[in-house]
Amino acid sequence: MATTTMTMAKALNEGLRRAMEKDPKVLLMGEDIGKLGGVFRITDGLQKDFGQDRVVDTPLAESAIVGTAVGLAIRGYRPVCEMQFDGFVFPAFDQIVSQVAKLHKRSEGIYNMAMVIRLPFQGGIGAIEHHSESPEAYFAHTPGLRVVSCATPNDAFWMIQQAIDSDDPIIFCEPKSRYWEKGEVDLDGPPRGLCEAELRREGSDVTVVGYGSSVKTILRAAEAAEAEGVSLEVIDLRGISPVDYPVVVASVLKTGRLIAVQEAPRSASVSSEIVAEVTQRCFYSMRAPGVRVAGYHVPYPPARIEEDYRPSVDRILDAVDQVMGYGQ
Amino acid sequence: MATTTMTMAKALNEGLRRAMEKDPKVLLMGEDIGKLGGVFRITDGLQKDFGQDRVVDTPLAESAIVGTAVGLAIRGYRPVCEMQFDGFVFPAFDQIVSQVAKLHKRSEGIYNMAMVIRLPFQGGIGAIEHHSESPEAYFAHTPGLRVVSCATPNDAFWMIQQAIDSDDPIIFCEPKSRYWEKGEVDLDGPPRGLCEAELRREGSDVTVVGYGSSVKTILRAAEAAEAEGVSLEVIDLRGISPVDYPVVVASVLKTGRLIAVQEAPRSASVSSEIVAEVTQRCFYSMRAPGVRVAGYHVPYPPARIEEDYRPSVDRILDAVDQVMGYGQ
Amino acid sequence: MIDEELVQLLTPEGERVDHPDYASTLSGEQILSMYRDMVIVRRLCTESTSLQRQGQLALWAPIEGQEGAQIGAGRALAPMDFTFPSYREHGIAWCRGIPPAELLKLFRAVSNGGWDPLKYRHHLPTIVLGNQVLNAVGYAMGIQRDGADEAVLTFFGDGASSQGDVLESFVWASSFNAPVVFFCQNNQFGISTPSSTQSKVPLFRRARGFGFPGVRVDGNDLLACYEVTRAALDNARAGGGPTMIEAFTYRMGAHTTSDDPTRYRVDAEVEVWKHRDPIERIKALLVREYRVKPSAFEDIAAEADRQALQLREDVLAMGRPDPLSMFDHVYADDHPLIDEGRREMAALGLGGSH
Amino acid sequence: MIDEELVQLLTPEGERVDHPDYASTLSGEQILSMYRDMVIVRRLCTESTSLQRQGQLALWAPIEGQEGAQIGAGRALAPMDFTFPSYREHGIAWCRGIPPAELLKLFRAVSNGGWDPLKYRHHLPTIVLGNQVLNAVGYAMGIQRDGADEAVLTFFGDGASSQGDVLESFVWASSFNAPVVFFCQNNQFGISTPSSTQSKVPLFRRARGFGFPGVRVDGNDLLACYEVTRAALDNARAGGGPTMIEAFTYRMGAHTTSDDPTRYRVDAEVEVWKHRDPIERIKALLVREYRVKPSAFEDIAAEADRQALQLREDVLAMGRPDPLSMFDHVYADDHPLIDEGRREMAALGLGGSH
Ligand SMILES: Cc1ncc(C[n+]2csc(CCOP(=O)(O)OP(=O)(O)O)c2C)c(N)n1
Ligand SMILES: Cc1ncc(C[n+]2csc(CCOP(=O)(O)OP(=O)(O)O)c2C)c(N)n1
Ligand SMILES: [Mg+2]
Ligand SMILES: [Mg+2]
Repeated sequence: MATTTMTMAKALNEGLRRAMEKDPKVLLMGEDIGKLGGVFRITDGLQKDFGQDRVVDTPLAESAIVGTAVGLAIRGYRPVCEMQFDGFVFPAFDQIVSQVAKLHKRSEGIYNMAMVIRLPFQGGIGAIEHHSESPEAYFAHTPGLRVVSCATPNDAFWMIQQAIDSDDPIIFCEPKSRYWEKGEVDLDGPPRGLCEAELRREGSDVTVVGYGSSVKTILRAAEAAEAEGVSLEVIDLRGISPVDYPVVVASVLKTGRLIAVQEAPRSASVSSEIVAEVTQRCFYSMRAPGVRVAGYHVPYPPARIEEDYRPSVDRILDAVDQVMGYGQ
Repeated sequence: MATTTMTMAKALNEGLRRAMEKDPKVLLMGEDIGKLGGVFRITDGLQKDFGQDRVVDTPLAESAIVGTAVGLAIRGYRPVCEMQFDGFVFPAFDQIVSQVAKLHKRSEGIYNMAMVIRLPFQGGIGAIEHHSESPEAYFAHTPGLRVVSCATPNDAFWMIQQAIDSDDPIIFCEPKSRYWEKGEVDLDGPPRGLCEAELRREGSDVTVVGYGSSVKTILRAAEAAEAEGVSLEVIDLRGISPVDYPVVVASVLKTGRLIAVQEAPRSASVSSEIVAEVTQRCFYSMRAPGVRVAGYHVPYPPARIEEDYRPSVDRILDAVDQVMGYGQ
Repeated sequence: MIDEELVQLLTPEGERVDHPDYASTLSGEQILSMYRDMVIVRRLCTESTSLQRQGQLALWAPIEGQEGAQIGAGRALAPMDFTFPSYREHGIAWCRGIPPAELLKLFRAVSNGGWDPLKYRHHLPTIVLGNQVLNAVGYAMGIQRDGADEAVLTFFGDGASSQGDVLESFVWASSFNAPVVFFCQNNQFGISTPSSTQSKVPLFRRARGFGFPGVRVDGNDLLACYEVTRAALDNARAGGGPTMIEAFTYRMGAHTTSDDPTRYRVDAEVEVWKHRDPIERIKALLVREYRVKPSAFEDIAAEADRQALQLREDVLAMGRPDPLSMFDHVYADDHPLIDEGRREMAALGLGGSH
Repeated sequence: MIDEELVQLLTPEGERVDHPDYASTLSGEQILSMYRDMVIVRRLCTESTSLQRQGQLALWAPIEGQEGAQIGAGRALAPMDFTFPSYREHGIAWCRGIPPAELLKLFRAVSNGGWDPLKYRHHLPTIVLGNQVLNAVGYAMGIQRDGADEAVLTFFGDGASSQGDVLESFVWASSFNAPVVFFCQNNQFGISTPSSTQSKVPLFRRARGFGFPGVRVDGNDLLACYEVTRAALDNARAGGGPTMIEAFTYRMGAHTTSDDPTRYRVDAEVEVWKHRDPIERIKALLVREYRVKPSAFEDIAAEADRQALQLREDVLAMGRPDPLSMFDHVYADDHPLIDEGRREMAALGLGGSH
């Protein structure tokens, strides 16, 4: 088994490279992804190796990036669009919701909208406004799309390739605060299925689910909880839409308690969905109502206080106390 | 008490007229709202009476309608933007999420984004694609916005005035399939608070909540259920974000059962939110998990089969059976 | 209608005029065949309107008055070119060989699409104004990458010309020198909104500011529309980049069958435009220059009636889709919410055999 | 740099040139005062860069090279005019009287805004490219409705010029004849992307296709920027409608402190532009034509240093905001989720007195 250590940024870069080598129809589009290699350097060196026609530095407009990607997909290409930051996906929202999500259906299966929209998401990098958003719920609410997120370099490497391989359009959420963290990457695979959840830590008292950058925070919370004698089972969802409910449900049936963590605001969100659905499936097994640890109902705050907005180990532990002490 | 019978369309028209008479800063903007009176005639006659500067026929671009409304709001106007149909709000999504929802905060309270975005929403009128969407969850997930919906002519008349009066930006969802249904309008008021839920029918077995066109469907289901000996308590939410939880929770504490109805797809939606939150607040009182009756996870289907997509009396009754029979 | 900037090869009276940049290359036979197309699509249009009035269609968007623009442009296409329509390009669909009944699936509300877009090389209707124009440019970028000898022709209206998506398309097309032709039918209205609200200057001038040529053509002049489009497509295929064509025409009918144009325009204006009817002027040319006999016109009219009858039959035969079909093709791969929805609906006894 | 279309009143060497449409109206005193502005904003910019390097700012977006465009445009404003910046208009903020420290609140990441936009008549920074341009047009429509003798000046870059919002703004401004001036600083890059990717032809030409004038001005020529902007604002206030100004300039520094321009441009190019420095050429003019003494320049430099010092002090004094403040001003009226969030956070012991 060939494993190697690399950052998530590098793993994405390698994954993109592999996908491009494998399939000449794969092409990358976005702002500053060529010479600059993207503001996060995820596409570093790829234009040099694959040329300007396959690593396309576009003019500056997200609706056009996605809108032209749709046309390329119709033509049989597999475009991978980079949104420079989460907060800049909204100009493309119309194309995503009205075309990307609906054209496979509208064409009665004739068109494959085989397309990936890469979204560096979540906060924690001390950036200014619009650079730390978590817009995944908007996409999870939209039929026709799949939404996934990687939490480790290994997943980044494999999931980006699987997303490109998929004939469905994928919103690929990359936890930008983890780009520079290193991890083992198994270059041989085979990888886990693209939307399958993964148990990151076994436990018996509380199931805690999350995705993206939250996974590491949850694992830290699990360590702290263990010290206090509470055993958390930690699930990295990987698939945000659809959620891999069999895995989550099996865990909650065991633990009887659920905490869903996300950075996005709580209202009408992915964590709302998970709590509602899991409660329905595990009603009699639940010893406490599912709790959501989420961003507050405010615009993402200035970075100096972002750590008070983001789900922290403390807030997760508070939620653990809440579900463990429920009804007492 | 001066009451009179009128359609919801007329009630909205009268409400807009009153708001414009009361405050010269109120102005209407949209496509075809002048001479034509809007494709639903909601603004019929208003341009004739208030002039082209206050009832503005705009060029055709939703981002610009909302984007210029932001500027007008900064200048102290109170713009009321008409989106011609729900499916055409997405080009304006960026302005709504990035500016409308955030400028009061960004300006630390200096700017009031006193603005209403009118959205004829939900299906049921036999229209072609993009004319029957229910995008309320996208807005309910967005801090900085309020989302409301009227279900009766009386609410239409008052809520549109209250929305215009509000210093917060309001997404005003109008159930277009109910535009031509008549109801009593109390012209004197005082009206109920803009975001307050209203008990439309008292019951003891199951709480069913909904908004917009679903309210009438739920009331029909309640009649049918009564015939079968099940008593539904029907709550018209009116406020979609924030939800008036005290009213909903009080009801569920009484009935022990919750059904949330919406036309929008279920995943990461308003009904997910309601089920998650109410479960948390009423956990020990709930005899069955909350159930969501919603649109399926598919693009809104061709109109010939739309009634099989929309929550119907049958589907609500099925959900009633489900919660009533739970655990048996 | 003297307008120096307007390309015209045939006057409203059916008399030929010269133009320094464009000459008519069409034979009498070709013109007759295009006349036939125009007559048929108009006849299909009136049939569709009456089908709608009879409750057989949910909606109809008529094209009366725009047949010259559409058949002119549509016949200028090479077979391998790809077209991206909005929702009113019934004449283009006809030229692409799409069976009229397939076009009506959308309007009968039994499908959100209706035909095989790859087979006919005609994209599906796009209702969200302007979206398709970006999609078209993307497709053209694919052509470039394939090194194919093809071009894209995409359509939008004077109203849609204000949408950011259309304007971004101009940026993209110019930046990538994409083989795309933007065909704007300025029928002078976006529902009730006059085109003067969208632009104070002729729309075709926009193109130049984005770095590619714009041409204004008499949209009721079949010959001019044909030549201008053909030249632009040839140029695109030859690597010359995009062109914008503004076909200056007039929507004779209502916006759709839901519309009431008396609220926003006067009959007198419509009357004026009746004298510029694209079909009549070609007929005048055919009679005068090519001595086409009345019987030939009668034959065409009779064929148009037959087509209309066929359309009616086909439409009436279209059943209600199986409700379960709403779950098909939402995703290419398996999806749990789709399976669940199918199960739920089947449990309600809705889908399947009825 | 001979370009017929480029308005220039002063060569890079500081020599006056005539222009048929624009004459310099500025006195020596005014020019000196604007020179002072340029020197100060540059000094504040280098101070901000070093504050960022020292970890005191989260980010900084330098303006070196663009002082001529910004002080020229900024000083052309009448007090009641309103400005809508993007995120790099530090020179405009200076002209509007905004205390430099307030400008840096955004970059210190203690606020998403930073100043009272109604007091200074300068809108808050807009990060989502192009959004502010539509907002500006809307504000201008408000001016029209108020019958006020005011105009709006709004800013965007060559990169942002490709955004649908900017292009729709052109449609709107023309359609409503709004009193707005579009000031595009073409600093030749959108991060790494050369402006040639955004447009093959000079950007100012776009305006004409939308029905209003576009002017290209030497953005490193303070005098020209001032006159062109003043004329456009006067015209807007007089009911003449919108103008687009393309200030052709160059971003001497990095896009932001996070950027590495060596990846996408060569030093030689930067060197060329150093010779066109907007500050140096005004200095040359002041020396030659107005005999301004070295001591005057020294005084200005000293004042700039004092300002920089003050800025540094002010920035260092900026504490971490109370986390609870994130709940303020999200809504104008009460909101249960806000109350709940406040309670939750307070329970965590986070907000309040620290
Ligand atoms: C984004 C969007 N906004 C609004 C509409 C509603 N609408 C449908 S057609 C139309 C007018 C379009 O006018 P134009 O582009 O001139 O095309 P025409 O109907 O004249 O062919 C409008 C406003 C829409 N379909 N899409
Ligand atoms: C909608 C949007 N997309 C992407 C970005 C990321 N971004 C920030 S600045 C920038 C380049 C802008 O270039 P230009 O408009 O020329 O302004 P300049 O930085 O040169 O002043 C980009 C791509 C953004 N802020 N907003
Ligand atoms: Mg039109
Ligand atoms: Mg720039």
